[in-house]
Amino acid sequence: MRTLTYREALREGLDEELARDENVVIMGEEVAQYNGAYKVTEGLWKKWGDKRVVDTPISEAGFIGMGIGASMLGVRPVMELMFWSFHSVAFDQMVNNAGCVRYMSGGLIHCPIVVRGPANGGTGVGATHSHIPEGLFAAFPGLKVVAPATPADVKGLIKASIRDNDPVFFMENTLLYGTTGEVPDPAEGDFVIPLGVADLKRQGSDLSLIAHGRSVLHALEAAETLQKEHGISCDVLDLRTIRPLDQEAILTSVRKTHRAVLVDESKAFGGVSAMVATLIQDHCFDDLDAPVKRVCSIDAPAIYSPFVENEQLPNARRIVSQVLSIA
Amino acid sequence: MRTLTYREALREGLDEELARDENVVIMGEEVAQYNGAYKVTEGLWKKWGDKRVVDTPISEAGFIGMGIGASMLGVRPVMELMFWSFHSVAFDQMVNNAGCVRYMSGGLIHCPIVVRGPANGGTGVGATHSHIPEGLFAAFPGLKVVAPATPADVKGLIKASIRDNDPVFFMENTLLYGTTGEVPDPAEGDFVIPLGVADLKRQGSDLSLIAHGRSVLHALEAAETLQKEHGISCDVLDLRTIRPLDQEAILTSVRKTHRAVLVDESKAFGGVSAMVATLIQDHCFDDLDAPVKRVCSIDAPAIYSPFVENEQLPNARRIVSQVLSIA
Amino acid sequence: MSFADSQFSRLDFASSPINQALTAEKKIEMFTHMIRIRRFEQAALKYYNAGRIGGFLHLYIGQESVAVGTISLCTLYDHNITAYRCHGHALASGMNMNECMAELFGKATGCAKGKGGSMHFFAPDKNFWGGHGIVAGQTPLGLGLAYGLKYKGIPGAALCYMGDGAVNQGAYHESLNLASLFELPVVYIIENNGYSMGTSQKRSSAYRGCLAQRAEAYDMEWDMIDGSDIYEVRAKTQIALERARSESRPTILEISTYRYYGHSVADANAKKYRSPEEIENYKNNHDPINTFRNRLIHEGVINQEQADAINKAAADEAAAAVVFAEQSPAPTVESIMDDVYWEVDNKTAAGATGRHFFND
Amino acid sequence: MSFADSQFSRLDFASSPINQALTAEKKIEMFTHMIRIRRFEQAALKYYNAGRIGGFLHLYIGQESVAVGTISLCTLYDHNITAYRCHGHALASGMNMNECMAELFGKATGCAKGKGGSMHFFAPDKNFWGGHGIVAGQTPLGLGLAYGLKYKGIPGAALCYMGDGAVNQGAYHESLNLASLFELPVVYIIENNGYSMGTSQKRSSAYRGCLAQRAEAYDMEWDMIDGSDIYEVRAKTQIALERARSESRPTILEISTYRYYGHSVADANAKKYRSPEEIENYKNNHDPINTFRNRLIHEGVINQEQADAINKAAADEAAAAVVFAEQSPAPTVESIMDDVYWEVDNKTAAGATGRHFFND
Ligand SMILES: Cc1ncc(C[n+]2csc(CCOP(=O)(O)OP(=O)(O)O)c2C)c(N)n1
Ligand SMILES: Cc1ncc(C[n+]2csc(CCOP(=O)(O)OP(=O)(O)O)c2C)c(N)n1
Ligand SMILES: [Mg+2]
Ligand SMILES: [Mg+2]
Repeated sequence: MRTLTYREALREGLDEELARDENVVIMGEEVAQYNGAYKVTEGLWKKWGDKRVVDTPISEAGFIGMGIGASMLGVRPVMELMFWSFHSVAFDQMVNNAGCVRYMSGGLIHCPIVVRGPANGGTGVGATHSHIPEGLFAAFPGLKVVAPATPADVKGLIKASIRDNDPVFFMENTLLYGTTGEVPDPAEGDFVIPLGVADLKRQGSDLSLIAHGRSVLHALEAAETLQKEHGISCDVLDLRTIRPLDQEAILTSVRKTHRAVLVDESKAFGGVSAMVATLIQDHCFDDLDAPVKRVCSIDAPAIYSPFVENEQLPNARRIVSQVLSIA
Repeated sequence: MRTLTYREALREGLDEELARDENVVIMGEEVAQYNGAYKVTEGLWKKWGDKRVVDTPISEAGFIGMGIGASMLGVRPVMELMFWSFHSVAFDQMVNNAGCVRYMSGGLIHCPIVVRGPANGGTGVGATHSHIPEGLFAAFPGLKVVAPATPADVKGLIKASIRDNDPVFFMENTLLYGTTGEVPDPAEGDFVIPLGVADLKRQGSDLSLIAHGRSVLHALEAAETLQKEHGISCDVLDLRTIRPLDQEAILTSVRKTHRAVLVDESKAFGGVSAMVATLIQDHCFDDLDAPVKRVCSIDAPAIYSPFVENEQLPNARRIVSQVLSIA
Repeated sequence: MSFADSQFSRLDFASSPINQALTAEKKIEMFTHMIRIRRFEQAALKYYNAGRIGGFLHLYIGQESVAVGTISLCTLYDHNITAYRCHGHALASGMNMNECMAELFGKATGCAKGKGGSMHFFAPDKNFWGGHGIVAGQTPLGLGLAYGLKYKGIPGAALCYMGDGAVNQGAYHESLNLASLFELPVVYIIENNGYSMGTSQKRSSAYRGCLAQRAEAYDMEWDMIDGSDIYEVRAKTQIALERARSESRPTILEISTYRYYGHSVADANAKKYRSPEEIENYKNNHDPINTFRNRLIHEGVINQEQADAINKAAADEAAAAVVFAEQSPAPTVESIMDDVYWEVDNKTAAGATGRHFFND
Repeated sequence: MSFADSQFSRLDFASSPINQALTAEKKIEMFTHMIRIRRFEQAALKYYNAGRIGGFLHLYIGQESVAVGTISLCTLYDHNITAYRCHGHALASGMNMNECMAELFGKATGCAKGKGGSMHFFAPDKNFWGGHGIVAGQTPLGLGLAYGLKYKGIPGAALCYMGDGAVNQGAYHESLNLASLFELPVVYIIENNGYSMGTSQKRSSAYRGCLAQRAEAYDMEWDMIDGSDIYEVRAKTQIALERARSESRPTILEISTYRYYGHSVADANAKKYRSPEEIENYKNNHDPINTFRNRLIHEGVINQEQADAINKAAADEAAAAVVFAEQSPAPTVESIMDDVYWEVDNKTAAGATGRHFFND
């Protein structure tokens, strides 16, 4: 199979959807002529032109709201937030208009819109630029949240997200754009991964490591160390989609291993992992041999200093020590 | 002791703080000449005048940001959001400027600001006006979140919040404004309730009902029914403050009763109760005789119809049946 | 806003081509729409006061010429969207009273199945996109409708209504820049009734000539309209619509108007921040329905008897809508979770994959 | 923005009273500040490219006259705040290079203890309130500083800087209306360097004359300034400051300027969206430091030798700051949780009550 970077796989997915459906339009700051602040959309403006790939001013509430309005008429906008952190200035449009209009209209209106961009810490850009909003948005019924960890997943999931008829908030990671992995060749057929299906990225028997986004990579690294140095065998379950959530996969893994450590780049209060822990203790009460533990970002706004930034985030070392506390 | 409504007690707290500190200024839409959309600030403009009680245009990002800026210079603004739901248009100012500026400045700046207003469903105003954002904001280190349930608590806590040197997001409830309760007489001294202290509003032995805001009233009602009709004796713990959280009080109660049902008007994904459940299963793993259960709002945007709106929200009936499922 | 001191030059807009082109039938239809809005709301008011309607009720009474005059210009290709004071636009767009009244009563037969309530009427099939509760939150959506039209090559325009208090929201400003920059066929209509809740225009906005003039900041066209004259509303709005449709360029229109009731029916101060004289003056001298009726009688399009019959028919229709609403079933508790996700409602594979809802 | 075609009338602003009043010492101080900014950033650039500085580095080089010219007018009572391109304002406000360089290096001795980084310098003791990363997010804060001054009866003004791309954010618009409506002593300064990242002014904003002219929408004063002439910057800013201080009224100033480097050092396209001629033209003909140096030599305030000495001293100071930064300790992991809550840091009863932090 071919090896692509996460960025290339994502771009390929966008490109294929631009080709498939003339209603798909990519919009955002610097996505067209500049080729994207993180080069995700590189070449797409040149290939598809002004109508399909559109630069916007720095007006996130305005242009995301505009995309929502256009989606009500059947346009399928794929909006880039240069950083997901900038959701803060478009929050009303995202939760009230995208999230509630189908409901408030009794099902008369729908919003097939995708909002995508990087949502992560770890790049030295400080508190305002390092928000991790998976849990924030998954809290709103009406919205869907996706957070792919690998090149194949990002391609398969962006395609499913664009075809989905509900608003999908798609959260990438700057630090994953350059990572590589195998991605099926388009010649072998349309490669789409349904939302709501987790992926068991490593099989084990002693403990379940449950993560999403870049934390999956940390979990895999920790699992390797745990196997080698401590003889602890871990499932690594990649949630991939936060809402809809593959609850069955979570419970199946925990019922097998009886122990779970959740890895979540978010802060501990209100993160995805608090929800997953709550579900596990409820549905696996008799299966658990130890409390569900979590590895989240240290509970402060994101620090800038390159000397400690990675310590604030989950990393393999912190995961290993948390696992050892219950295994 | 005197009996006051929640609204009166809150107003008395505001009035006393206006008198105590000349830097306290009340701002918001219709708070002055109109006396407040929900009459919380009634009479304060007349008493304190244009400088201390200020009407603003419908520009939440602008005026809340302005309040944050003024607070950096030592003004102590108490900002009213006519509905807490309108945080959506001021989200960036609230989480990034109020929530992060102390951190990003290495502690050089602080923001002694209070943002207050009603945050609740149940008044027939539909999805966009019925957000319950305690969990949303408690997720941000740097912010504090308070949600008082009784007249005495709302007075004591608003006074502590105004004196606090950190940003405090104070969430009231339209449906509580008219409720009554005993409130100490000002003649008996300054009545301040510290943030971070939960209140055991009813003593029991079989199960812990843990709630905040109006859900406390539902929990008390359910506890009464459970005692009378099922012989089940419940602690009712009112969290009062979400962040800082009185974790000790939660764990003490659960260690006594071995069972917990959390009542939370929020949706189940990401609510305060997911965090509390996670803490309980972690810290009381060996004490629990059953999984921690929750009663939240039914997972959809807030419905308008008066015929079913109350069924979407937690209520005593739903609490009782959830308790019976584990007791 | 004192209409007595109005600086509008009193042109007779009846003579403008778009009004000249009106058939008697169409004129009567417009008149009927205005009366239907008023009677509908008077019935709603009665049942709101009787506790049969929940939440807020923001009455449009006094402003009827705005929705009716502007929407009367719309073709199949034109779309409109407004804020929470939406009953007028809903009826003017062709919605029937039954679905609207049932929505107020919170019934399953309501236009939004009882999920939206007074602030959230919708009829996309009639090109009416709501009904939005967050002040100015609809302004980027209106822009998006215009974007969609242009994208799809549909020769229509989007009308986006808002109040005078909404002009100070950031989303509106962002929308204006985008509208002008992208050359989108949108017409923003500020229904200036002088107040945002209890705050007069002067206490909420800083501006030079008027609120619409802020358009110049974005190199955009604008105009002011006396809303009490439906002919003026039509004549000037038509210019903006043509600019949108044929040049794909936006406009801001500011239409002066007045609401007779409080901000919402729950507005306890409705008679405090406005003088009784001000209210009476508008009612007596500038009521858009009276003005148009007199005009039509003067034109010989209808006589008093016919006007009374239209009035009576509208009142009967409203009364029947109340009966319909009362007799309709309430939504079930189970239906609370319908209409959240398209994929779930339509029972697609996507809708059946993964957990969508989180209830214990 | 072509300065060759500039329509500015070439008045000599040296003769305006505020510049006439300048002592030679103060002129040299201004010149020194400009050079210090440039040398500081050139050193930072070198170490950024060497991988010693994280995140973004948005260089102010080319724009020095704006921060220095405007802040040179400030008294103890005046405050300023800006966006992420903040090094110039920081140094012009009197911060020293050591604390700034150490911040870039992420060291505990940095002005924000290594917590803020390049975009988030702060020195409230020098009336400098940062350093803010969200485009236009600082504009309501600047308004708040003005509000605070007026509330406390302090006879100062707030200067709030922003880029040309920031004018299309909603928060800015809301701030302008509030500034004018509440009559607040704030001066908004648009540092118009022609581009927001790779987007030219024309591709991001719709406007009539210029961006500052949008002030008229709020009945506010405005002016345009050629930023390459620090005398012009001072003369025109002084008028706005006086308006703020003595009349408590706001102004928007638009100062045309240019950045020599990319949007940030990471901007791979810096030479694609702007022609080399455009960049060279500014450097050669409009460089604010060269312009002012020539002027001062012409005025006889300094000679070339002195200018060189100032330059050398600034370069030495920057080099020393690098050494200071390199030798400073990094923050500890434990310190990550400091500076979150005032009450916790100050060990008050409130800070010790309840759980403030959630780490497993
Ligand atoms: C963002 C936001 N802030 C505040 C409100 C509360 N609110 C609803 S209507 C209104 C007044 C709006 O006045 P205007 O725009 O003039 O419209 P009118 O009611 O006169 O039609 C206010 C403050 C809201 N719904 N949304
Ligand atoms: C709300 C928000 N959107 C986008 C960004 C990303 N961003 C940072 S700077 C910038 C360009 C700003 O240009 P301008 O205002 O002209 O300032 P300049 O960089 O030229 O000084 C963008 C798009 C951001 N930081 N905040
Ligand atoms: Mg109004
Ligand atoms: Mg710029």
